[in-house]
Amino acid sequence: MLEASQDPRIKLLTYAELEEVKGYVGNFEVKIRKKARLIDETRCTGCGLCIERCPTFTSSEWDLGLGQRKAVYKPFPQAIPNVPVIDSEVCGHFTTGLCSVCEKICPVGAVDWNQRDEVIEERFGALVVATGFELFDPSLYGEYGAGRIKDVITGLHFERMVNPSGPTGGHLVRPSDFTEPRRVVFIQCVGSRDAERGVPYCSGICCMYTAKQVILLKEHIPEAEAVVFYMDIRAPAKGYEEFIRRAQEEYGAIYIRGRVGRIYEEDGKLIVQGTDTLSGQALELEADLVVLATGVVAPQEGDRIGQLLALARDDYGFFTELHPKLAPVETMSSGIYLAGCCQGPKDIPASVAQGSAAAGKVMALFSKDELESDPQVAQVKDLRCIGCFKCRDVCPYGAIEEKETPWKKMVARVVETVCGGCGLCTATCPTGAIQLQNFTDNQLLGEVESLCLGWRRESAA
Amino acid sequence: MSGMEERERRIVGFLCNWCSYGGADTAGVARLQQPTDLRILRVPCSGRVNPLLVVKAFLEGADGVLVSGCHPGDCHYVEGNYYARRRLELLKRFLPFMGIEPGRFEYTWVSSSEGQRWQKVATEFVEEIHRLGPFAGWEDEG
Amino acid sequence: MIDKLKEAVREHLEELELVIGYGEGYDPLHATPIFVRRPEEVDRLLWNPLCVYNLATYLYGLKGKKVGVVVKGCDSRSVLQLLNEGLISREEVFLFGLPCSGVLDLRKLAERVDVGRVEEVSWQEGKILVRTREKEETIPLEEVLQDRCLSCPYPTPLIYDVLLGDPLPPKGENEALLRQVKELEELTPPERLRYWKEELERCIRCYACRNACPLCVCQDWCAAEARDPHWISMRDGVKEKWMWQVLHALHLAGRCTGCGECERACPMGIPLLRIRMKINAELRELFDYEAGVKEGERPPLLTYQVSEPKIEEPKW
Amino acid sequence: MKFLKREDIPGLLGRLSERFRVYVPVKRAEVVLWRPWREGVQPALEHQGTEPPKAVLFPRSETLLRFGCERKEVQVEETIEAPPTVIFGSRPCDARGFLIYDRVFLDEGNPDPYYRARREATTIVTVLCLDPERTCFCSTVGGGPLDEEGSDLVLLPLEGGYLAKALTPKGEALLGDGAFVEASEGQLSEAERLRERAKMEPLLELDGIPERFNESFTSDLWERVSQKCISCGACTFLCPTCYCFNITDERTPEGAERLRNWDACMFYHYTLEASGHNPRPTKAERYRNRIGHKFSYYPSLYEGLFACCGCGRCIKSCPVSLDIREVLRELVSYGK
Repeated sequence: MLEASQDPRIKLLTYAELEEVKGYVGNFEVKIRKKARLIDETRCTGCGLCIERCPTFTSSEWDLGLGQRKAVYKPFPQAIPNVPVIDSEVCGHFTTGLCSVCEKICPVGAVDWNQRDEVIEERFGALVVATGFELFDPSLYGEYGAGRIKDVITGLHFERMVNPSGPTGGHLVRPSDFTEPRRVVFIQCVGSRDAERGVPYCSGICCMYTAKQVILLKEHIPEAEAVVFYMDIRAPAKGYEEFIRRAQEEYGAIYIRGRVGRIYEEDGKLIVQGTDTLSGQALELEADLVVLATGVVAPQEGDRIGQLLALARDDYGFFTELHPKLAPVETMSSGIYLAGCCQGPKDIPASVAQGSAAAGKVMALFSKDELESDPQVAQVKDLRCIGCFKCRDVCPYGAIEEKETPWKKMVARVVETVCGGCGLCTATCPTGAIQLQNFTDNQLLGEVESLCLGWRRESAA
Repeated sequence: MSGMEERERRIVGFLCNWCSYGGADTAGVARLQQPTDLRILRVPCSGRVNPLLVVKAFLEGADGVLVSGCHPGDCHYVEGNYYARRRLELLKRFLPFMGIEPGRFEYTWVSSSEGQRWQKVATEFVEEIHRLGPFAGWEDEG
Repeated sequence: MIDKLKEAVREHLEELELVIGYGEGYDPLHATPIFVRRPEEVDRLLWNPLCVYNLATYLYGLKGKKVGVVVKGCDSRSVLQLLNEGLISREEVFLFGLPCSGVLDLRKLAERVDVGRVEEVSWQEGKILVRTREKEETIPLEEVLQDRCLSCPYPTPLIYDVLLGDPLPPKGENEALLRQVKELEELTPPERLRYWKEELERCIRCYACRNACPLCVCQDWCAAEARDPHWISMRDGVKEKWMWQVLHALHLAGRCTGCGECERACPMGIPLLRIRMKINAELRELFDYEAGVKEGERPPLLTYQVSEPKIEEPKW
Repeated sequence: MKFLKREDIPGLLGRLSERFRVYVPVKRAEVVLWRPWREGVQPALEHQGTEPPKAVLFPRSETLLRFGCERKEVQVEETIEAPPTVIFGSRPCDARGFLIYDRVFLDEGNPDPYYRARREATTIVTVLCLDPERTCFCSTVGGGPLDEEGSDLVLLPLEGGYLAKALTPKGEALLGDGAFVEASEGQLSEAERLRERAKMEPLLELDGIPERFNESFTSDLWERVSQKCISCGACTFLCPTCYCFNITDERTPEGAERLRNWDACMFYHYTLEASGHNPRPTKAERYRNRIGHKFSYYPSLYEGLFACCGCGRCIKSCPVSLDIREVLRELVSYGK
């Protein structure tokens, strides 16, 4: 991130949102909403005095509620750019109107109470969508007690705690009493592979991150015991199987194939009830901490992004690639590419690979002065076109533009590089002015006619 | 196959390139037996099938017409078959009013992996057309 | 109402390039569209049950000009539909709305009097008086109004700039129009084909049905007359005529407001409105849709829903 | 003079059908059409046909030739078909329509073999008009309700039947049928009385109309009179004198055929050129052409004869009630 922010040819806009996208490959016109930070980026030196002095605390989103942050804050220490943001929902200046501590303390006068969102317009040749993922909400599994029982946490909570800059300073503790856990139960497939209550697919990353957390646990608290409930171990990539074996054999994690049916609190302990499906035995374990490996789900925001960019989404909300095998990075919209989990669950190496591929696709696109496109695109006969624009109403690609003819008539024009070649326009056009090349009306009529005339000739003979 | 010993019927099938054409291919590769009455015309998408193409086939002497595309939601072109579904449904309800018996025109969805399903669709549709007999509506027309 | 209309036209004529209304036709039984440009022409305007024409038909051809047009309830639906499809713009039309209690079906009248030799027509409350050389007939209007008027759901224009007269309530149930479709639905499909072949055989392919239609905006570029695409051959067979009517019907699906101009315009008296009625009924059932009644509504075949509650899954 | 009793007509038509294709006006729904006579069909002789009988001699679509390719040889098949035909029950205006056709299709320099063959094989039996409709204006354009020109046999309606008069040998030949009996003195004098009553004065004087047309050519008159026209082909297709056609090829199971079809100058496509240019792009130019052809171009080619028979079908059948008589009125007073 730091490296990217320092590249003169990269403009990094954080705390910003896509507002509107028009145009097509090579010519996207994009409106971006830069949200108001209430701090003037051009002045702020990132000294952090304001954060230090701010008297207002609130729960930290970054730490998933395990810790607190100030009303003026940076989401995490390495955040780029190194400029804090004022949370006007909690900031005393807005809630009571009395506090102006940060404004007074700021040595460069960067606090700007009147700053407003700014909409900027930029032109781009290509777009890469990398909007990431969200984690499954484990409270939907009421029997696990997530959100209700303090010591039932998710893998991400675990990550925050073992992080040296995290809310516990890198110490793994039970959130209920801040004591070190002795026995930690990990439950995999929370939300994943459950068509009824979660999602039917395998999130693909939970086996590996659970194994990693098992190892982290043993390294932080060597005497702790790790018990993992799993459905199947899915570790197909390079070195993955060996990693799991290490967690089991070197670090002594106990892997139990089976599901947990219920977790409840008793005498400051957690009681985990489950089944070992290999032995067929019911189990009841005492635990100090339970870590849920929640699955990957598509971000809520995807709906809006999908509409803005005319991207298709699958049943689960992930963006659909152009072709599952042959074009896994491209989308239906020419010039728009996908990277990472917005396209489907994947781990870091796969995300990096897809990101690199998307970048490569963009480079390849930009390396040519002219675009090659499939000849199966629609074309408009200006004379026949009556300018009703029903083609534009139905085009899934937004490939139809208005054009004025030399005889001053508004007619449809197909942006060939954007046209996907489906022919919906041809089936819609009342006059037959717009014709999908290679599947024109007359070509199809010719096929029908030849077939039928042949039949009639045969039966006449 | 019962009732299909008589001479072949004239049946036109408009199949989308990405799903149903592939499905018919899959059926062929798997050597699933299919009636030979149905002649396939490949189109990019069921959304490309102007309902008038179906009408034209009847006009030129077809006994039955079938349109098959990707399952709704699986359209290669995202939404083509959604439009097709509306248009073809209307056509299906309208043709009998103009004098084409119900059953002579059908539309359905077959994915490229559904070879067996294609076999079932093709077989049952052809059987239905055999049951209806040749379309004699234009015989006095030449 | 005619005085109010004249007054309103006089008032707005200056801001308009022309006003399309009804005037006297070639005989006492015919009105005709007139184009008013100058104040002294305003007095030629006429309003009575002979004003059968849907003047919205002219609007698309006059795009770019600011045009006033006299509309009945049914005609206003055509205007609304043209607006909904973006084919005309609201700023360019000025609508003189007339609540209407029905217009004549001259073919029904022809069964009662010799319409070719009518000398005088006059009106009484709910009745028409027709005098020919031989006789005089008084006929209750109900008996000679168009079927669609007998059950008119929108006697008052749905969209207008000025409304000239008090709004009228929708007409109640009347079987006449529904019967047109039902009659055919009771036949078997081969019988229906025979019916259409018999009716369409006399079609002369003059395309009056198309050109009188306010929504048939393709006009000179209609696919029916094109070689590319070549949908219909130039042969005189009844199947070409049948194909044309199917093409016409499908191009109007979701756009037709049922104004009946196609049928009225047909010089051969081919019952075309029942085709429109059938498609409109199916669209109402499938998509709960009626053309030209809701502002901003998109024709159902130009949109879709991911799940279509009314469309059954295919049987295989 | 002979008399034909109304009740003897079916018998006559039956006998004629053995030798001829017999076309009669038939009422179907509320329109009157020209259809081949069949046993049981009641000819609607009391009505002017909704359509004229022109399709009998000049079909809406006719195959000029069929062609195909066999073993690299192009095969061409001629298709002239002209069986002996009787048109039974046309009106004087309808018969006059064929006279207008004759000058074009039987033109010595360039006769049309298809039309000529049919014309020669056809006998026209006309019913004279005693009670013209409000749209009739035959007497204005050179004809009249009792006009006998162009017919082979004319029938004058009388009580109980028709007084028949042959005008040509073809008509004479029909009179040989037993259905025609000698007319009585009373019938002859009644006929004279009716003839007197049926005379029809011209609506307006059309003298000088070709010149007025030329003067008005670039005026706004044409845009004005054609405003309400919706550019359909009802007027031309139902006109007994309109003969424009188009020729196209269509595929057949065996190969292809060349068709001649009615065309209408009111259609945009009629004059559309391959380049996309159209010399008559709007209905004003097209309507001007329709009037110009009938009242200026045609008369200048053929003895001052108007290519209009005043049947009034274009008025009656016009979807927007456009009245050609109004246009003629405007035109004769143009510039005055």
